[in-house]
Amino acid sequence: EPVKIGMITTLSGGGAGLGVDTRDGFMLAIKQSGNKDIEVITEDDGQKPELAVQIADKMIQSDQVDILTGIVWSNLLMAVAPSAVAQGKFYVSTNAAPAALAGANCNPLYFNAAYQNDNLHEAMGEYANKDYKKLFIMAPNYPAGKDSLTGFKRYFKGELAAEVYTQVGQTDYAAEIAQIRASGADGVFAFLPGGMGIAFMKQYAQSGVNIPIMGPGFSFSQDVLPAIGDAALGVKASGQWVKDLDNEANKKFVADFQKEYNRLPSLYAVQAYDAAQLILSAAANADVKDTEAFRAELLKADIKSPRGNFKFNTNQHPIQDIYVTEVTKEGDVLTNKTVEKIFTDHGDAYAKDCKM
Amino acid sequence: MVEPVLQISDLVKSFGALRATDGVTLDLHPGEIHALIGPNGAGKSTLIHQICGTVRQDSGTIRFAGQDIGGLGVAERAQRGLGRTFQVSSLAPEFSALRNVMLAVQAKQGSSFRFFKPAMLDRSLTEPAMTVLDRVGLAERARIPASELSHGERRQLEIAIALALGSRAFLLDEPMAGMGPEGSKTLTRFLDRLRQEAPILLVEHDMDAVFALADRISVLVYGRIIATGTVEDIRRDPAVRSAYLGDHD
Amino acid sequence: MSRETVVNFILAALLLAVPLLANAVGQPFYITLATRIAILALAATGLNLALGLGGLVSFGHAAFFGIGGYAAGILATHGFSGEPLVFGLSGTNQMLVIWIVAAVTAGLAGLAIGAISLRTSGVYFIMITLAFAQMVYYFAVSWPAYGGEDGLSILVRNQFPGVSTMRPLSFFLICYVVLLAAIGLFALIRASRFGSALQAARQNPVRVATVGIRPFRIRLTAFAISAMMTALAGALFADLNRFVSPSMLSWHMSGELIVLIILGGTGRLFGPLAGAALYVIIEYALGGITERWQFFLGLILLGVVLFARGGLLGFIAGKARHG
Amino acid sequence: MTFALALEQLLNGLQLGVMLFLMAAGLTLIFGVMGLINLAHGSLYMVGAFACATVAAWTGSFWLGLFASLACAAAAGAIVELLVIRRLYDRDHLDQVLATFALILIFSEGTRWMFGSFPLYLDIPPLLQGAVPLPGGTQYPLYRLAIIAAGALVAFALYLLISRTRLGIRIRAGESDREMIGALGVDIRTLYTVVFALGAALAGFAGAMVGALQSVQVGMGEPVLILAFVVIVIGGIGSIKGALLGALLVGVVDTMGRFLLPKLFVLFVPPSQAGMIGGALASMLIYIVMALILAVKPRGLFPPAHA
Amino acid sequence: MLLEVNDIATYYGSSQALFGVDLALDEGEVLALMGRNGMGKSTTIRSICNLNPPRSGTISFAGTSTSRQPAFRVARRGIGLVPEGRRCFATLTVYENLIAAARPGRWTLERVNELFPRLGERRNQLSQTLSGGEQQMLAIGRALMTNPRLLILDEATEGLAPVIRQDIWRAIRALKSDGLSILLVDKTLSELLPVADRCVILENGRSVWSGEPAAIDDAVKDRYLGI
Ligand SMILES: Nc1ncnc2c1ncn2[C@@H]1O[C@H](COP(=O)(O)OP(=O)(O)OP(=O)(O)O)[C@@H](O)[C@H]1O
Ligand SMILES: Nc1ncnc2c1ncn2[C@@H]1O[C@H](COP(=O)(O)OP(=O)(O)OP(=O)(O)O)[C@@H](O)[C@H]1O
Ligand SMILES: [Mg+2]
Ligand SMILES: [Mg+2]
Repeated sequence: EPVKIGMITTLSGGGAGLGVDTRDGFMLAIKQSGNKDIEVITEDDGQKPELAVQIADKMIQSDQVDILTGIVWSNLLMAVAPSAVAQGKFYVSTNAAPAALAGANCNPLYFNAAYQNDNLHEAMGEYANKDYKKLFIMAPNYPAGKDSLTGFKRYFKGELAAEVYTQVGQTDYAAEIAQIRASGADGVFAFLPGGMGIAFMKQYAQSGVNIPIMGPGFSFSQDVLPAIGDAALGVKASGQWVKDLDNEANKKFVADFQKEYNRLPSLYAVQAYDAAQLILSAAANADVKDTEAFRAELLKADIKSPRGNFKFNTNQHPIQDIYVTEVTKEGDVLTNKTVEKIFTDHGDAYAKDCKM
Repeated sequence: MVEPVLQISDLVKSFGALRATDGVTLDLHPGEIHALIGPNGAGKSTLIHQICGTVRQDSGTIRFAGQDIGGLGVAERAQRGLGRTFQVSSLAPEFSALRNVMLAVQAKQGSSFRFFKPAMLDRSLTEPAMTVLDRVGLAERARIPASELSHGERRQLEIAIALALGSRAFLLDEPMAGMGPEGSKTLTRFLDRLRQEAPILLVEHDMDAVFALADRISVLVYGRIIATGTVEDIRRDPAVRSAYLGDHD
Repeated sequence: MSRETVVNFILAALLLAVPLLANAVGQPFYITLATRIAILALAATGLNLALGLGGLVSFGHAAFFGIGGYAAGILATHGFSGEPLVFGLSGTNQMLVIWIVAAVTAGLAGLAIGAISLRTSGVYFIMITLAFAQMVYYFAVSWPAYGGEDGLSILVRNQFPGVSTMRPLSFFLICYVVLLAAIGLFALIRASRFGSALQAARQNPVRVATVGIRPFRIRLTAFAISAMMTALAGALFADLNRFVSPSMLSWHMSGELIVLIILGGTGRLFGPLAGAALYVIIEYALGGITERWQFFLGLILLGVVLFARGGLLGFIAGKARHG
Repeated sequence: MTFALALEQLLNGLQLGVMLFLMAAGLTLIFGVMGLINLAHGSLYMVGAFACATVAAWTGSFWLGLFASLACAAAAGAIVELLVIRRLYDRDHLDQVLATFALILIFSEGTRWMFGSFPLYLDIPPLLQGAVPLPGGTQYPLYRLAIIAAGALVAFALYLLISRTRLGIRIRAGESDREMIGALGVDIRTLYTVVFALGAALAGFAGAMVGALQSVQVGMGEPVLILAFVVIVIGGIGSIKGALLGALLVGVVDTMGRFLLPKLFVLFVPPSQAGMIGGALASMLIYIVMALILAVKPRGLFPPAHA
Repeated sequence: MLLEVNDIATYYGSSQALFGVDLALDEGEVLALMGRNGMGKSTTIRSICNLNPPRSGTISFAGTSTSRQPAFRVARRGIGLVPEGRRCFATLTVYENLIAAARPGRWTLERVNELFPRLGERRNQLSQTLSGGEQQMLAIGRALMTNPRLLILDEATEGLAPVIRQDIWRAIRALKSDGLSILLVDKTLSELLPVADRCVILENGRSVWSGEPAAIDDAVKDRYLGI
């Protein structure tokens, strides 16, 4: 029985880079498997929730897909996933992981192959305990931003110099940088994904302020590093995957990805790659129409993840190791290298509320 | 003597250093045509603007039908019966002549907040409007959009609108402008009859029309009235001749 | 019958026929697509009242669309959870109640926003309406109680007496009837005395004032009615997607509504429907063919502006006529 | 809060204002003077930034990139004017909205087609790197000072062009009655192409200058577009002075709001909440200010003399 | 011939306004275009300036055809238009209005100010705040500043005080004796006929009569002009 997968991801607009990596990572796994019974339909959501819903409706009602995947953003995921699982379809998330779906509202058909939103922030909080006494923390003023700082504070024990919420999509950070300068903090934790992070880092580098910066991995992942340039050097970040992780699966993945697409993979690519691997492994042993059996196979997480150890928690979110990394240069190319492992087999704070 | 319909006293309006209206006192009696003439830029249109409320006076009073209207808005003054035409035609260009007039009719009836009955099928609107259009000689052009009317026809339409408002006084700013000789003649005859309905304050540069129509003439120069009188008085007034009439006879 | 009437009739019939057909052959997605068209057309019809008739180019109608959506989302959430809303009032899953709440809320918001915005005109009006919508947008984005940027899911579609709203066709029919009712109302208003005053106020406000009608009141009323219609569409949209989020409030949404109207034909009775149909179909068809669909969508829109004056209906049915 | 910090924030506000003006300058020209609503202004801004980033990457010189941004944006502007905008002058504003909206889509997707989906690298030229000390002991990025200078220069040049040259007079005449200025023998078509290209070049210039401080990516023009409209509307459309002052006002209000509002709310609620509420209010602030200003002065702060 | 109009037909959209207008004007001549309201005088003028290009028929100015030429080219060859309704550039000052389209020649700012001293006084005022008559002066001044070979005046004395009107007629006569060619539309026959060398009368978009002013007798007036 063939498996039909609908991939809804962002291929146009400002966030297209993430969608492209998601798609490419996912398709790499599918291609490598050589499995002819898997069919993937990909469509662009333009980063608009309404459009994502429309495409999801089409994929479910018209194309009759069995599994949906690929959404990058929490707000799009919230628009699509609850109603998809309500209609009996699997949703395997490749990135977005809002707290809302990890706790009481978890669902047997909803799997997250990436992480839970708070994870990387928690890791940075834990890491910061070592070297920092007083931190300036900031994030955009939207749920993911709030989750981020909440996650960070859950583990960080030191003092907060300030907790600042910036505007979503903000492009100028002079005011925040001035506050950092005046705050007396010995470190800065900033969650500023995509273009916001690029702008902040470039401006920070010019400001003459020398307080060290840290952040969650996706603020400094491979898709944005080239655009930030040398301003990113030395920044500490967290990630459940790093390019230089020492395991077979990872070496093969990085090499294959580079060969196939001629660029370095990012976090998003790995997450999507694993999502595809999970689906492939389940499809090999169960019929996707047999929901219970397929779910059981997915839960086994019988894959060789480039991340190393990977298993599912009770809320079907990953339990995995989390690392702290540093931005460095390999020749001309900026990339992250591992500094240390900060969490081993780390789950999330919401699993206890999930009753399945 | 009967009480004037419109009475303006000591009106003043300045634009920066320029005193466009400089203490004007003027009235309009029932049944009369009071012509207001004066050189270009003397402040005639500005005066009309103040009377109908599009320009607010600096000081002075405007009484209409026994009440002070100096503080009211444009629409309220119109509702009380001040009808005007513009020096440059001002119409709803996409609407037909008929619908332009119907708008005035509905305004007069005070019933613009009716949402359901189609206006074009409403005889209480179309009939009075057609009557008025007929009176100004535009009945045949009733269905033509205002934007496609010729200049002269638009002037006629403006008058039709003022008529349809059933105004208690008309303020006409150069109604003859752009009318051909024939049109001027027709309009002169028409205004002659109109004065029975409501008095007219007529701003006009067409002296043939003014002399033919006016019961009284006031001459405005640099914002001040320099003379008021009958046609004969004004024609002979040397100050008026030099400031305005030139060698016109 | 004029050519436009024929075209209108065909449009209305097609919009009904496609879902019926899709239902018969078991392709429910096309029903969803048609429902989407109907709802967007409804929202745009609301805006068309202000924009097409009154010349009030509101770049902030997403605010009303979103208010409608959030009214549905919030009431439904509370109705579902049983938690009381404000002042001990409870939520509800009844569409009819939700519609009323949505329309009244948006009407009040419309009055407030309109009262301030209508002091301005032209581009200033465009921008001040945008400003209000942006305020609502940022409020919603950073307001944690109802999901903020992540939005709010409606777990089960709200109910309508005697109809199973979960069936796509039934829900479509509800939207269809509401749309036709709104278009009917639009037609009535356009032809009415109020409509005359409104349209005249667009063409020449000074003239309207000098016949004794205050343009402000006329416009404010139109603006509020328009907000109510658009909010109704927002409530339906929330039910269609079973989801609301601040993106319903974003300026892109306002812009899209304007685009729908111009695309179909500004001020035309069926302009919004024609525009919504064209837009959604192009978006859907192109999106399935190429990742670069926005590029081609741009080209098509450009083609329409340049070569089909007066929008799609202007192109097919000729110049609009005013009595 | 120290005095130095407050001063620095004020300076930041002014600087943001000038930056906003730089982004709005081309729009003021096209919109205020030609009466054309150009939603694609942000796209031209993006074209400038991409051109600069690409050429800077090829040649290693930001300055060549800057020149390229002017040239490319002007060329793009001229082409757009000739092919599209030209047919829209005597149309309704709404047609212009739709057409330029379509142009946004075309430009954005076209750019992605050519450059891919990932942000490009564009850095500040070495000459302008780093920070300089300011009186009061703080430091200020040199590049931001350069932006202030560029903005002031553009404002001054535009002011001269519009109000003092015959070209400016003709452009404004065309705005008030296009047919008539043509009937008097002025080739207003070509003139408008030139003006549009000039406006586009200014947008491209801003894109390159500001792009070096931000992220050069598809879609970067959209927030700019909205902000630029806000700025010129607050200032009064068609007035260069208004646009500049409007931009400064927006810059200061926005910066001070982001800085002070959370501090204000700390007095009432816990810091984390204060950050959120203050942040939320700060993001609404410029719109609130704009609505207030327009409610009181419906034609902006400095409306050009015409009614 | 400076200007020759042959059998032109002109439309507004789909509605036809001119159905065959012929006229000709020699260098230095003054031609009066007459007719009742709505008969096509202004439309003829718009056609000559190529603002509404005729769909058929020919127009040649200074020896070359004007067809397919943009309006500004036609104007530059030497037509100065004072349009119906003045159409001053509302947002420009008087001075800016005058120099906006000025071309070098005998008419300069000084001469225009001499002709209309009021314009000099109002030099820096926005033209939209001028009185009606002042705007009319400005429109004439503006056309003269382009130093035309042919001046077209469409109801140029409309709305002017009698004294000023007399000034303008005096100016027109002066321009005529200067050798300027003029095409005139005006309703004041008593002034118009004495300056005109020839007259063309339009009716319902057709030229129906042409000849010397002296030949306009009461019958012609009654038949075509309604007087
Ligand atoms: N808004 C304004 N600002 C400055 N000056 C103005 C304004 N409105 C009118 N004026 C000036 O006031 C004077 C009177 O103008 P008004 O239009 O009332 O003249 P008028 O008597 O109607 O002249 P005409 O017979 O030529 O129409 C003119 O000199 C005009 O330039
Ligand atoms: N913009 C327009 N659209 C459609 N029809 C028009 C337009 N302008 C004028 N017409 C029509 O063309 C015909 C000729 O008009 P034109 O303005 O040339 O007359 P005219 O002789 O100048 O009249 P007047 O003495 O009133 O100025 C009229 O029937 C008029 O209705
Ligand atoms: Mg006047
Ligand atoms: Mg005419």
